[in-house]
Amino acid sequence: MDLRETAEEAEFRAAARSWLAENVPRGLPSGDTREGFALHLEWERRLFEDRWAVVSWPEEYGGRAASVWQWLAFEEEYYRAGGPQRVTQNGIFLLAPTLFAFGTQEQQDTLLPRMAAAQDLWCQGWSEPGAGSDLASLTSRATRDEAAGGWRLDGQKTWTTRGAFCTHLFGLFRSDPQSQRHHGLTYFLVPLDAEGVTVRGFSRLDGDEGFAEVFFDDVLVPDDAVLGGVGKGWSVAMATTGSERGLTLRSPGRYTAAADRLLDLARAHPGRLDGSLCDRVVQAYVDAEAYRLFTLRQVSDEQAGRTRMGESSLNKLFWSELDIRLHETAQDLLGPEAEREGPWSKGFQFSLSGPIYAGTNEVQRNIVAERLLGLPRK
Amino acid sequence: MDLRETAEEAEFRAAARSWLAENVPRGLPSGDTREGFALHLEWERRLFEDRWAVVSWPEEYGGRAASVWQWLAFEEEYYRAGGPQRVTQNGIFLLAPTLFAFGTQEQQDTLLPRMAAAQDLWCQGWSEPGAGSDLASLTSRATRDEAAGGWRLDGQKTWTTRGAFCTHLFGLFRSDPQSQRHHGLTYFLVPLDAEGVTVRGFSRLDGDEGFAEVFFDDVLVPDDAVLGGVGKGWSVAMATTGSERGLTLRSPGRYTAAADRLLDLARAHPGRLDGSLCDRVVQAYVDAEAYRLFTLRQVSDEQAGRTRMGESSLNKLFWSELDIRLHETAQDLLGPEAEREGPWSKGFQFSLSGPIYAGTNEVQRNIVAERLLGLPRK
Amino acid sequence: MFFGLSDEARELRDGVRDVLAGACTPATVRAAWPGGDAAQVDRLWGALGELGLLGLLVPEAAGGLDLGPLVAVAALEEAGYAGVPGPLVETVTVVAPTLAAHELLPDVLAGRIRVAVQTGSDAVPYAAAADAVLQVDGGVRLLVRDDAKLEPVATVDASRALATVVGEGSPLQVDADLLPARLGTAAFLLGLARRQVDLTVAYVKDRKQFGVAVGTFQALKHPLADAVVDTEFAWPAVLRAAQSLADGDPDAALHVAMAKLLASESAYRVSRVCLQAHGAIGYTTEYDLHLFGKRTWALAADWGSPAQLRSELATLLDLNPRSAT
Amino acid sequence: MFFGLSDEARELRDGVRDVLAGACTPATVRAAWPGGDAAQVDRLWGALGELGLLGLLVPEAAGGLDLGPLVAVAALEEAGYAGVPGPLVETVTVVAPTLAAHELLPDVLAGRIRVAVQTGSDAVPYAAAADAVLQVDGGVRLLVRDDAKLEPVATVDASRALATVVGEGSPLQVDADLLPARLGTAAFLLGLARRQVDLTVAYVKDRKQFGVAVGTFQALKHPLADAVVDTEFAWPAVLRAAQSLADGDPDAALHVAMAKLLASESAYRVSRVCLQAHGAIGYTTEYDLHLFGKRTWALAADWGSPAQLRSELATLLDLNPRSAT
Repeated sequence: MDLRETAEEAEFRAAARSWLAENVPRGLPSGDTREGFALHLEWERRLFEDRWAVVSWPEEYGGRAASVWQWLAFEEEYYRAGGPQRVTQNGIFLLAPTLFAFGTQEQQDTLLPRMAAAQDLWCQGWSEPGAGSDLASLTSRATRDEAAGGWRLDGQKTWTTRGAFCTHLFGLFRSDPQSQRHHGLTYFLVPLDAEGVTVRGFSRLDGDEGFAEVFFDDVLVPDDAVLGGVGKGWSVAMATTGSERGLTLRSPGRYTAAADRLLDLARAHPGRLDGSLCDRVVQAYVDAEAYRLFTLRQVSDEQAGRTRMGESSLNKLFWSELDIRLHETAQDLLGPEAEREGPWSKGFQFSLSGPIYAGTNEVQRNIVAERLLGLPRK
Repeated sequence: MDLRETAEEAEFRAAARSWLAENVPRGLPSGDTREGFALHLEWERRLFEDRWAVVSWPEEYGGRAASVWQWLAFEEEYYRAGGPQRVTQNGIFLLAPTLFAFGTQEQQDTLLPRMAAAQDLWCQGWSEPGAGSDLASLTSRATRDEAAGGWRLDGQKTWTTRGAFCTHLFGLFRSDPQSQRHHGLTYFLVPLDAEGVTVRGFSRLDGDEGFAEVFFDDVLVPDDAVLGGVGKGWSVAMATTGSERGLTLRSPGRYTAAADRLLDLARAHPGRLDGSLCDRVVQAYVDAEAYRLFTLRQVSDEQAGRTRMGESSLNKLFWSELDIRLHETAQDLLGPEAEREGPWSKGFQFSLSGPIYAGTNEVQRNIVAERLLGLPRK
Repeated sequence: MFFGLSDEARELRDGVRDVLAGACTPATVRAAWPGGDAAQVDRLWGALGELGLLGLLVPEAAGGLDLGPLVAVAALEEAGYAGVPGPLVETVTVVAPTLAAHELLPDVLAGRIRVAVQTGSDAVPYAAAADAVLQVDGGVRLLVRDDAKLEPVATVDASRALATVVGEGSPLQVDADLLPARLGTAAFLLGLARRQVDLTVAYVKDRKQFGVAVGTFQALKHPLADAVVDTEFAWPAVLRAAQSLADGDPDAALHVAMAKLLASESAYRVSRVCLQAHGAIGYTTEYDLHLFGKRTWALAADWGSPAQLRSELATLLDLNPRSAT
Repeated sequence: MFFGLSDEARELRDGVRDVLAGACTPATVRAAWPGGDAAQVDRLWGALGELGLLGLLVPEAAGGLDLGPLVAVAALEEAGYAGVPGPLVETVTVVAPTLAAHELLPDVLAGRIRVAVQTGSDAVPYAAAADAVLQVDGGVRLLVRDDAKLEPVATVDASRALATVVGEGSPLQVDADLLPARLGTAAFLLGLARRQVDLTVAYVKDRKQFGVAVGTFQALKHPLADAVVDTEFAWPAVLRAAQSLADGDPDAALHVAMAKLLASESAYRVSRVCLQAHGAIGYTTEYDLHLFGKRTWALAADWGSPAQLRSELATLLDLNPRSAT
């Protein structure tokens, strides 16, 4: 065990901290409104300009080739400095790992720099009206058009986060009309300005236009819109869902920063810390630390080649429930004031989506029981 | 709404209270050990002598023809006075309602007075090694013996509470060898001293010999050992399981008395009421009251002819979980002392069986979801 | 001994249910949100007035129905089920009884004007859309809109029409009892909870994943069973507290606090279960669930938050952790 | 940066695992219960001594292995998995280090004598079956059995051999650090939890009801998944606290308190889930589950109950509800 940062790591952290202290914007509106999104883009581009947008990527794509420890340190500093949730996260944290693993050199060279620079803005196209938890039942289809030298996409995606503000979508389409379940699917990269695409934004629980439905009507995309091979979509996508559930999307810095804010809130209202509220504040701090330590263990084990199928489901279960408990505690501390719009009530509402998105927690519990404990499926 | 007791009800309660104050034994050992059971029998017979053993039964069987309100009042006074759990409960509270509903006049006249007097001591024979939550899968069988004019019983029952100390068993046997699931079962009343019966007691979690396995090897019982008709066993038994889950077995007086003892414990240790413990003590009191009020509502609705299938599952879920929460709170108040043997640790261990016996809470939740909410079975 | 609603009370309750099913649809609830059709809310309040609902606790001599707290909680539970927008609980339990001798009473009972209630905090629910504010803090004062400085405050449930109120109304020579408001809120919460369960049951029977209705999965069945337990065990406590108010029971404050605690916590848990059982659809504002869930969160904390109630109950039950060393 | 056990520590841990699988079966745990074969427990302790386990935190010069807190928690987690009876955590973390210069040390390290630890309360776990009691309360004293008045106290887990101890031992001129005992108990608890999960998984795969293995039901699968989450997220906190002890980190007390809180609560929840998943069989003493469950309940409250730890953490985190008005 060695919890000390190397000189290089410490230097990296110090550089991040000082840059963030000077540059993190204050009081940005939600990035899930049209006006807010534009302001967030300015911030994302500011990050890119100074090479803080994608620290773990190679330098040629705008990164710093940071180690995972450095990335964790950056995330910790980012949230500690009050940095806002990244509106580019679905591209950078979910698509990019898949592109690095499955993309052609040309796809990588073309797409990654524009993604890092927040020029191309990617949204996710997994769910369909009839395929949510049961993702393998999706029916949006891709039909080969030999004449046009590409594929024609038809169907509908939904729950596409920030879809109304993005420029591109990645998602699964059924390329083999005879196929069932997770066979015969292909992973496509689609510009949302292509002919035949219609995007309709709609509101999340907190009132922001955070969701979109995306309709595909005979949308022609070229062959190089395919990521990872025709018919290979499921296994390519699973690499991404692992990132989504696990560490990549939800680094511990987010929760340790939130726990610190909760401690400050509690200290500011000592008269309300009677009864169980004090215990719950303590628990939020302990849980955030437990998540941080778990991820350090996890990264170390991964680096030592020790990985387990299904482990990212443990992350998902823990961070989603910790996030709710933490925000419920804040709301209960605020008492009748909790109903006012503000960072805590916004965070509370957002936390409630945690057990739903990125694979419902019910599905994650099945995965843990079946893969980590070996319980029978049926 | 009329929460006032009638003069008659108040008089009954006062009589019960004053008799109990004089007669309830102090410091009885557990009734689930052989020595303790004998002492409990003395107490049960003392109750019978003064006609407090079965207050709701007709006078000719040793009761007082008490109304359900009077019975609730008696139970409340019984537990408030510190009366011990009734070792005769499986006969009086589970078999007797079934006998009243399905028994012949002769069965009633023969069995009920001896049951009330704690002469015949009845235990329950539902579960089998392969049939617990899935009660309908039981395989113990009853074979008609025309020559002997009766039935021959073979098989094994288990988890028979206090079986090692009882004299009689009621239970289900498969009387139609071709039958499946809940068809072809018959409800039998069996003396445990019959030839071919072997009883082996074994220990519960708390170390008391509270359970027994009962083996049947060609046990001959006469025709009048059948309760409610050959092949009718399932529907007859369901009447009893409703009693077991619901109000009859677990009257609210038991929990309101326990909550009062918890309040006393908490008041005796004010220095430990920091953090969430005070809240949890309050919650135990509130929950016990909620259960009491629910049962008052339930009895009133039943008397008005408003009943719902599956409602007794609500009782079971609530009292079993309330009992655990209440005892966990007591244990946490006691801190390191909680591991000592005593009424609270005994009660805590017993409470843990609540979500298991009388139909696991998992089964109860299925029933509530399917019968009260109409959710599909499969 | 009889615990429950009389047949007459049940009939009245069923009548309220029938009227609200038509007069207060989800569209009506949405009309109370910013940008909504305010006239639709006015029509609803007119209908509530016609029904006599607003005068349930007002003496007949003053134009009310005087049907007592039991009928009031039964009716308010139905109002919660419908998600009636505006200060209904406050009007039934505080405003109308307190203004029983006031010249504004006929307008209040008819639903022509709406009066918010301020009990100490500057921020007053429903004040942004109210014609007057009844100030109950020590004495009782009535502040009409023209004399008040109102500043709307954005809230999660935007139909709450929260506003900070600055101004002091004219004193009234009456007392106001706030316990009935706390209890009425408990009843309203249980109606909201029942509505969410109903929406959810309908959804999970219909929604298919993995080739079957999602309502067949124990992962949804069991939390929904717990939601039933939650509401079923809170409701008798509300009834009991109503009877205690009717009887002037010296333990009425204890009974009301228990009822509100059970209702707040039950309804909150139910809102969580129902949101989760819906999956993503429940997380949109296009679907109706959020109308009832957000009201639940607000009311669970209003008129006594769980933390506040537990602290009061600890005192009433003679548990005083702070006095210890 | 590297978080976790070194390869060497893993090998040592695996060695402990292998030895305990043979030396400490459920029969051995039962042998520590009243009426059991005490010689079997003595043999186990001899094996622990031979393995070097008892001297993990004792300097090599004094005959120990001096492998540090990380190896110690890894080994104690395995000991928890096996349910080792007797004052093992106390011996490894307090007794042996404190007696490093004492004449009794060789007997302690060899497992020939067992020493209980008294920290204030009259009632001392394992004292009824111990050869001596180390009294740590202000100063440090060693009370040998012949000088002590012992009165056994019946406990839920009868292998705890609780006894009230009256008598004052001879003072020792050493300090004793109790934090490692708290942390060792946390590690032991997580081993107990892992054992209960393993027993339960085996059972629910095998046990059939309604025509299928009960482990196919979400009603069992999902709580068991939560049990995995519980243990997996507590263990890194134990490792971290061990490293803090090794480093003399000024926040070591905070880290140990967090680790013990997480372990106590996780292990307790796991014990509940596992008991429930077993149904009636888990509720008998013939089946082994209770051996591990009862130890869990006792240790969850020992060396800092959750209530005590939360209160300490609140102070360490500068949350002082009592100082408020």
